[in-house]
Amino acid sequence: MTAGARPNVRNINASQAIAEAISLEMERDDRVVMLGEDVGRSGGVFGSSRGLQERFGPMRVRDTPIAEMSFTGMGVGMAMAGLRPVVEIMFVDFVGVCLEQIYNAMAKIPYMSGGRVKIPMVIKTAGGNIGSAAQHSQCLWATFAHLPGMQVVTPCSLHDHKGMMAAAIRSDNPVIFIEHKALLLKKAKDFLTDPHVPEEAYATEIGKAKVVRQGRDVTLATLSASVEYALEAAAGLAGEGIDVEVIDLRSVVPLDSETVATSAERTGRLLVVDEDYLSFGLSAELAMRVIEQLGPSALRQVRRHAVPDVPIPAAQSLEEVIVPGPGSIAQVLREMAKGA
Amino acid sequence: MTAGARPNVRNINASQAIAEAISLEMERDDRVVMLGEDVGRSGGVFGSSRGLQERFGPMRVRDTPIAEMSFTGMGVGMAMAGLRPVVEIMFVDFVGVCLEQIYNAMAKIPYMSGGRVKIPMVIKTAGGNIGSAAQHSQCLWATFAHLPGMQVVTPCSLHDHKGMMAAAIRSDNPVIFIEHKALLLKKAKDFLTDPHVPEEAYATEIGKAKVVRQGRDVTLATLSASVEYALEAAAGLAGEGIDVEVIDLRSVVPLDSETVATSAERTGRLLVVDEDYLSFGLSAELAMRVIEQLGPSALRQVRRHAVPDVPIPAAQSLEEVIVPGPGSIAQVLREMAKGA
Amino acid sequence: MAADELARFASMARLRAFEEACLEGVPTFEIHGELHTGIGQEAIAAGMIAALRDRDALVSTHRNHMHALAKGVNARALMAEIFERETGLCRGRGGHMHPFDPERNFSATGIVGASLPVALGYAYAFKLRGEPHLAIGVTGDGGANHGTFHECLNMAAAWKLPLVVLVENNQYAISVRFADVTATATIAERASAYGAWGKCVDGTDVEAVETAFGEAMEHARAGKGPAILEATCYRFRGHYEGDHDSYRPRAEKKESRASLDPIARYRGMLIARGKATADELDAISSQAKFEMTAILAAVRADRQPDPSGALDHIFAEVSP
Amino acid sequence: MAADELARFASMARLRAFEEACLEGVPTFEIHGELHTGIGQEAIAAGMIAALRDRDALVSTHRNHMHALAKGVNARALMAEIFERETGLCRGRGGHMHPFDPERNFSATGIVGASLPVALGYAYAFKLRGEPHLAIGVTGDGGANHGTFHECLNMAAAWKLPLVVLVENNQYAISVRFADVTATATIAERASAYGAWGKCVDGTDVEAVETAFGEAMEHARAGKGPAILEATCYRFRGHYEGDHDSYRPRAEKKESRASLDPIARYRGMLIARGKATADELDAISSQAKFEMTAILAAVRADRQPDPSGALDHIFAEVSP
Ligand SMILES: Cc1ncc(C[n+]2csc(CCOP(=O)(O)OP(=O)(O)O)c2C)c(N)n1
Ligand SMILES: Cc1ncc(C[n+]2csc(CCOP(=O)(O)OP(=O)(O)O)c2C)c(N)n1
Ligand SMILES: [Mg+2]
Ligand SMILES: [Mg+2]
Repeated sequence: MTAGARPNVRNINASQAIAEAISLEMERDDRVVMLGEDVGRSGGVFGSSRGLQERFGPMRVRDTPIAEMSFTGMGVGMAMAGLRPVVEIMFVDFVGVCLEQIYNAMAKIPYMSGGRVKIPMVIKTAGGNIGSAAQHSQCLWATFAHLPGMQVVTPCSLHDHKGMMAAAIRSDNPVIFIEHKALLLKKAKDFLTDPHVPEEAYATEIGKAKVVRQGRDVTLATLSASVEYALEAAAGLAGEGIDVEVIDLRSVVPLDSETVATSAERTGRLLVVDEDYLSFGLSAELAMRVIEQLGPSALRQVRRHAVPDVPIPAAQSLEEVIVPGPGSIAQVLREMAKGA
Repeated sequence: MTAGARPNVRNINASQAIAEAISLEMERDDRVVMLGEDVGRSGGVFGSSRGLQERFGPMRVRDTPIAEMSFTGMGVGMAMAGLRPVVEIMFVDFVGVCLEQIYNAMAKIPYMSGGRVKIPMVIKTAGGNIGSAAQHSQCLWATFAHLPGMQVVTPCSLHDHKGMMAAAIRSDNPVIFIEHKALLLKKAKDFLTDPHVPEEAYATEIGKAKVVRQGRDVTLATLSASVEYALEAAAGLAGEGIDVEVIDLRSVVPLDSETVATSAERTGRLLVVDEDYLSFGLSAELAMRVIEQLGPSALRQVRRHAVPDVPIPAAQSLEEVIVPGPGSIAQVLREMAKGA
Repeated sequence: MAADELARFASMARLRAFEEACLEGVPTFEIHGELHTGIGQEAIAAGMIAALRDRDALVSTHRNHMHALAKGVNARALMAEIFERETGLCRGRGGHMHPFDPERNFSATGIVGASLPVALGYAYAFKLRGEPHLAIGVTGDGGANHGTFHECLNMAAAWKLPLVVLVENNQYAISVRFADVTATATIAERASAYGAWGKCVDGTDVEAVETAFGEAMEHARAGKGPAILEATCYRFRGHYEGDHDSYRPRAEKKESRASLDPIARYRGMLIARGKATADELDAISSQAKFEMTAILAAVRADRQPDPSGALDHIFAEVSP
Repeated sequence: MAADELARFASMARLRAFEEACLEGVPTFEIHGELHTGIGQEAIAAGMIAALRDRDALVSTHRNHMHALAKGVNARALMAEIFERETGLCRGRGGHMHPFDPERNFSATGIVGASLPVALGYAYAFKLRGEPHLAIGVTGDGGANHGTFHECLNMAAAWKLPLVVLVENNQYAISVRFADVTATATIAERASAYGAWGKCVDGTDVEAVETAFGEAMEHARAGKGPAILEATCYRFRGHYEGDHDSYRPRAEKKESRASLDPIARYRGMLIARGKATADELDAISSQAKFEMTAILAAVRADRQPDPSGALDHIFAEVSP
C-alpha cells in the first residue's frame, strides 16, 4: 500500500518537494523571490525552503522580521513592481495580523484595477493539527475561500506538493498555498497518495479534484492530510465490506464540485471530511454545490465530519476527539453504510 | 406599511437606538467602557455613540489612534481586568489588521483557560453596501462565524438594534455586533421591521430568529438590511399572488436554523438571501442545516442569493447587479414560485 | 526661477481645480460613495513634483487624488474613475480610493496603514534589480500611529531600502486630534528610532516642501535607507464630503483657512517678490479651472460600466 | 543583604529546575506539541520578582513559564497545564503557550506581538479605576519589531498609562538574527520615539535586572507613562525542543553558554563576595531540583482531561 517498495520513488518529505519546486521556479524565472520568517538561513521551520538562500542569495530569499502585515504588503508591492513573490506566513494561525493585505489588497487589486494590474503572488503557509493547541493548529482554508479573488490550494500527495507549488508560482493569480504540518515532515514511503516526485520541473493544474480510491457505497470528499486519513479508514472498511470512494479535492478555490457530484450521484451518499471548523466552511459549501447540481433528492445521505466549532485543545485526550482522524472517519462511514 | 403613521414611535435611526443602548448600559454598570476611532468627541462616524463621551468622560469613552490590532487587544486586556469593553472597528472591512486579537484571543481565551476567564467584550462594527466600493462595503459575518468562540449578531429592526446591543453588552460572551451602514442612518418611519424603541433599558435575547412576514409559498431567510429588502420584495409579489414567508435570522452565531426549518418544511421552498459573499458563507451553512434537520428530500427547492464572489465594484451600475436588493430578490422569488 | 515659481503655482491651482471639479459629483450622486479631497493640502503634492521621476513608485491613501496627479496620472482617466465611468483608470471598478496606474507605478489604498508596506515592496524590488528608482509611501498623521509605520521603517532601515515616507500631518484623523493620541510633538522625530532621516516641514509652503522632499529623496537615493518627511497642513473640508465636521472648532477652521491656504500664501509670496502680478496668477487659476471643467464635462458624457462586465477581472486567467 | 542574594539565586535555580522538569515531558510525548523553555534567561524573570506585586498584571509570550513563576503562579498547576493534565491551570485546554491565571493577573499568548496590547488593556483598566497596579508586557527582540510595539507604546505614552515593556533580547527570533532585521543597536533607544523611559541592561546579571526593572516600575508607577526595559541574554536551547538549531554557530553557542549563564555568573559573584560557599549554593540548587522533581512526579500521576469535556467552556452561558 505504501511507497516503500516502489522503485523510482525518492524517499523525500513534502517540505523537500516544495523546496525543490520553488528552487526550480526561481531558476526558470528570476522574478521569483521568497520572503518570510526563517525562510533563509534556516531554510524554513519545516525545511520547505532549505538551500534556497545559499543558492539564490539573501536578496531573493529574504529573512524578515516578525512583521507579517508589512511583509505581506511588501509582497503586494513587489508583485506590482513586476516580481513574483512567494511570501511565507509560517503558520496559517498568524494570518489574523495580516489578512488585510491578503484580502483587501492582494486578492482585490486585480479586480479593483479593472484588470490592469496582476498580482502573481503566493502565500505559503502551514496549517493542521499536530498537537500545538488553539493558536497553532488551525486550517482556515474556508476563511480565505470565503473572500473573493484568491485561489486556495491544499495539496495532499507528494506529487501535488511539488506540482501545485510550481503551478501557484507560475499562476498570474494570487494563490494561498496551505500546507499541512503533518505532511510536511512525512516521507514518501509513508504516503498512501502519490509519492512519486520527478526531479525535473513540472506544474500540476490547479482546480481539478482527483478520485484517489474508487468505491461503490459512499463518496468521501476531503483534502490535505485528511485524504491520507480517509484512505486509511477506507482500507480498513474494505474488510468490513464497505466500499468507499475517496476524492482528493486538492484546492478549495476553485472547488471541483463536479467531480464530487459525479461520484455522489452514483453512490447516493456523500461525506465531506474537513479538518477546518465545521460551520460556515468547506463542508456545507461543497455539500450544497453537489445538491444544487444534482437536485435536492438525488442523495440518500449527506454528512459532514469536521472540527465541531471549538478551539483546538492542548491535551491530546481532547484533541483526539475533536479532530477528524482515521478512526472517527471510519466510524462515520460505518454509520452511513448502515443507513439508507 | 411604514411606521410614519404609528403613534408612540420615536422617529430615530438605528445609530440613535444603539447609542441609547450603550448609554443605558454604561449607566447600569460602570464596568462598561467604549473605545475606538472617533467614538468620543465626534460620537461615531455614524453617530452611534453620540453624547456618550460628554456624559461618561474621556476615560470611559476613549478616542483611539488608528491602531486596531492594539486597541482590540487592549479590549481583551480590559475584559481580563474586569471591565466590559465595547470596541468599535469603524468598518468591518478593517478587521484584517486585528482579526488576530479577535479570533485567537477574545474568542479563544474562555476555552483556552478552561473556563477560568470570561471575556465579556463586544466588537461593534459597520458592514454593508452603500456605494463605498471594494474595501468599505463588505459584510463578513461568515468570516467571524466560521471561527469558534464568538457570537455574531446582525440586527435589522430598530427595536433589535437597541435590545441586542444591550444583550451583547450584558453577555459574558464575546460578541461581534455587525451594523449595516444603510440601517444606521435610516429613520423609524422608513423601517418595515419593528421601529418601536422604548426609552427604557431592555435586552433582546440573542439567538432567536423571527418570522417577520408569514407566507405559504416560499421561505426566505435573511438578515440585517436584507430583511428590509426582502419585505419590500415580498410586498410587491403579494400582488402577483406569490406569498412569501420572511425570516429575520437576527444572529449568525447562534444560528436559529430550527425556525427556518419549521417554515421551510411547510413551504417546501427555501431561499437564503445574503449580502455577504456567496461561497463558504451563511447561505450554504443555513441551507445545509435545514437539510440536515429535515432530510435531503424534504425541500422541493433550495436557492441562495448572495454577492457572487466578487469584490464590490465602485460603479453603481456594477454594484447594483452584484448586491442583492429588492428587485433581484423579487426576481429569484418569482423563479422559485414558478418552479416545482 | 520665475518659471518654476509659476509652475508651482499652476500645479497647486490645477490640484485644487481638480478636487473642486470632483465635488460636483457628490450632490448628483455621480460619485455615489464617499469622497475625500485634499483641498488645503495642495502644497505637499505640488512640492513633490520636482523630485518625482517617472518610474519612481508612489503609494497613497484614501486622500490620493493630488498625489496621483503629482505622479503624472492622467487627470481625465483619474476623474473618470472617481466618477465611476468605464473610461476611468480602472474601468470604474476601483473608484476614488483605489486608483491604480501601473505605467506610473502609482497606486493607493482605502485602508489606513496599508500604503507603506506596498511602497516598501517597490523599494525592495528596485534595490533587488539595481534600479535607481525610489518608492514613496504616503500616510496621514493618523496612519503614522499604525503599526506598519514601525514595521516598514524598521525593515527599510535594516536593509537600506530606498523608501521615502511622506506624512501629511493635518492634525486630525477624522475627528481625532493628533496631540490626543500621539506621544511626540512630531512624527519626524521618530526617525531616531530607525536611524532614518527625518524632517518636519511647513506643508503649506510649497517651496519648503519642495526643498525638503528633494533632500529626503536624495537621502534615499544615496542608499542611506529611509527618510521621513512630515509636512504639516490643515484639511479645509470635512474628512469626507458629508462629514458634519463639528468636531473641529469653528474658529480653528476659519483661522486655518485664512492663514494656512497654500495657494493664497504662495500667491502673496509671488506678488511680494514681484515675480507675478495678481492678474497673472488669477489667469493661471482660471486656466486650471477651465482645464478641469472641460475634463469634468467630458467625463460626464462617458458611460458607466456595462453591468454585463461585473464579474470580469476577478482572476487573471480563466480558472482551469 | 545576603538573604536577598540567596533568594535571588534560589529563584533562578527554581526557574531552571522547573524548565528542566518540563523537558522530561517531550521524549515521552506527555507534552505532545512544541515546548519553548527559557533556559539561560533566568536572570530576567528572577530579577522581576522583587518589584512585582500581586495585582500587577503580567502578559507574556510563547516563552512564558519563568514569567508565570515570577508572578507567583502555582508551579504545580502550571506544570500540570504544560503536561496537558486536567489538574492544570486551564484544565489542559490551554497548554504551555496559553496559561491563564486570573487570580495573579497572569496570561500569555502564542502569537508574537499579541502580548503588549493585552498588557495595555490592563494598564488602562488600572488607570481608569485609580488602582496603583502596573501592567508588564513581555516581548522578545523579534516581537519588538512587530507593529504592536509601536502602537502600544504610542498609546501608553499619549495617555500616560502604567505600562512596562520588558524586552528579552536573546539576539534571535528563531533563526533570524536581531541585527539583520533591526534598524538600531538596541530596542531601548526607541524610547525617544515615545517620550518613554528606556534602558538596556545585561539580562544575565540578576542584580542589574532587578535594579533596572525596579526603576522601570517606579517610572510607570509615578504616572510618567511607559518604560521600556531591554534585557540582553542568550537562549541556551533550540527555539523549541526539537529545533535543529543549526542556524546558530556552534562556537557562539558554546561560548555563550560558558560566559552568559546567569546562574553560574551569580554563583561566582556570590562566592567571590564571600556571601555563600559553593556547597551552600549547590544545596540550594539541589533543593530546587528536588522540589521540581516532586512536582513532576505528582503531575505525572494526574489524569488527562476526560474526552467528554472537549466541548465545554466555549461559551460562558448556554446560548439561549
Ligand atoms: C485600518 C483602518 N482603520 C480605519 C479606517 C477609517 N479611516 C479612514 S481615513 C481615517 C483617518 C485617517 O487619518 P490620517 O491618516 O491623519 O489621514 P487624513 O484623513 O487626515 O488625511 C480613518 C480612521 C481605515 N480606512 N482603515
Ligand atoms: C505573529 C506571529 N508570527 C510568527 C510566529 C512564530 N514564532 C513564534 S516565536 C517566534 C520568534 C520570536 O522571537 P522573539 O520575539 O525574539 O522571542 P524568543 O523566541 O527569542 O524568546 C516566531 C517567529 C508567531 N507565533 N506569531
Ligand atoms: Mg490627518
Ligand atoms: Mg529572541
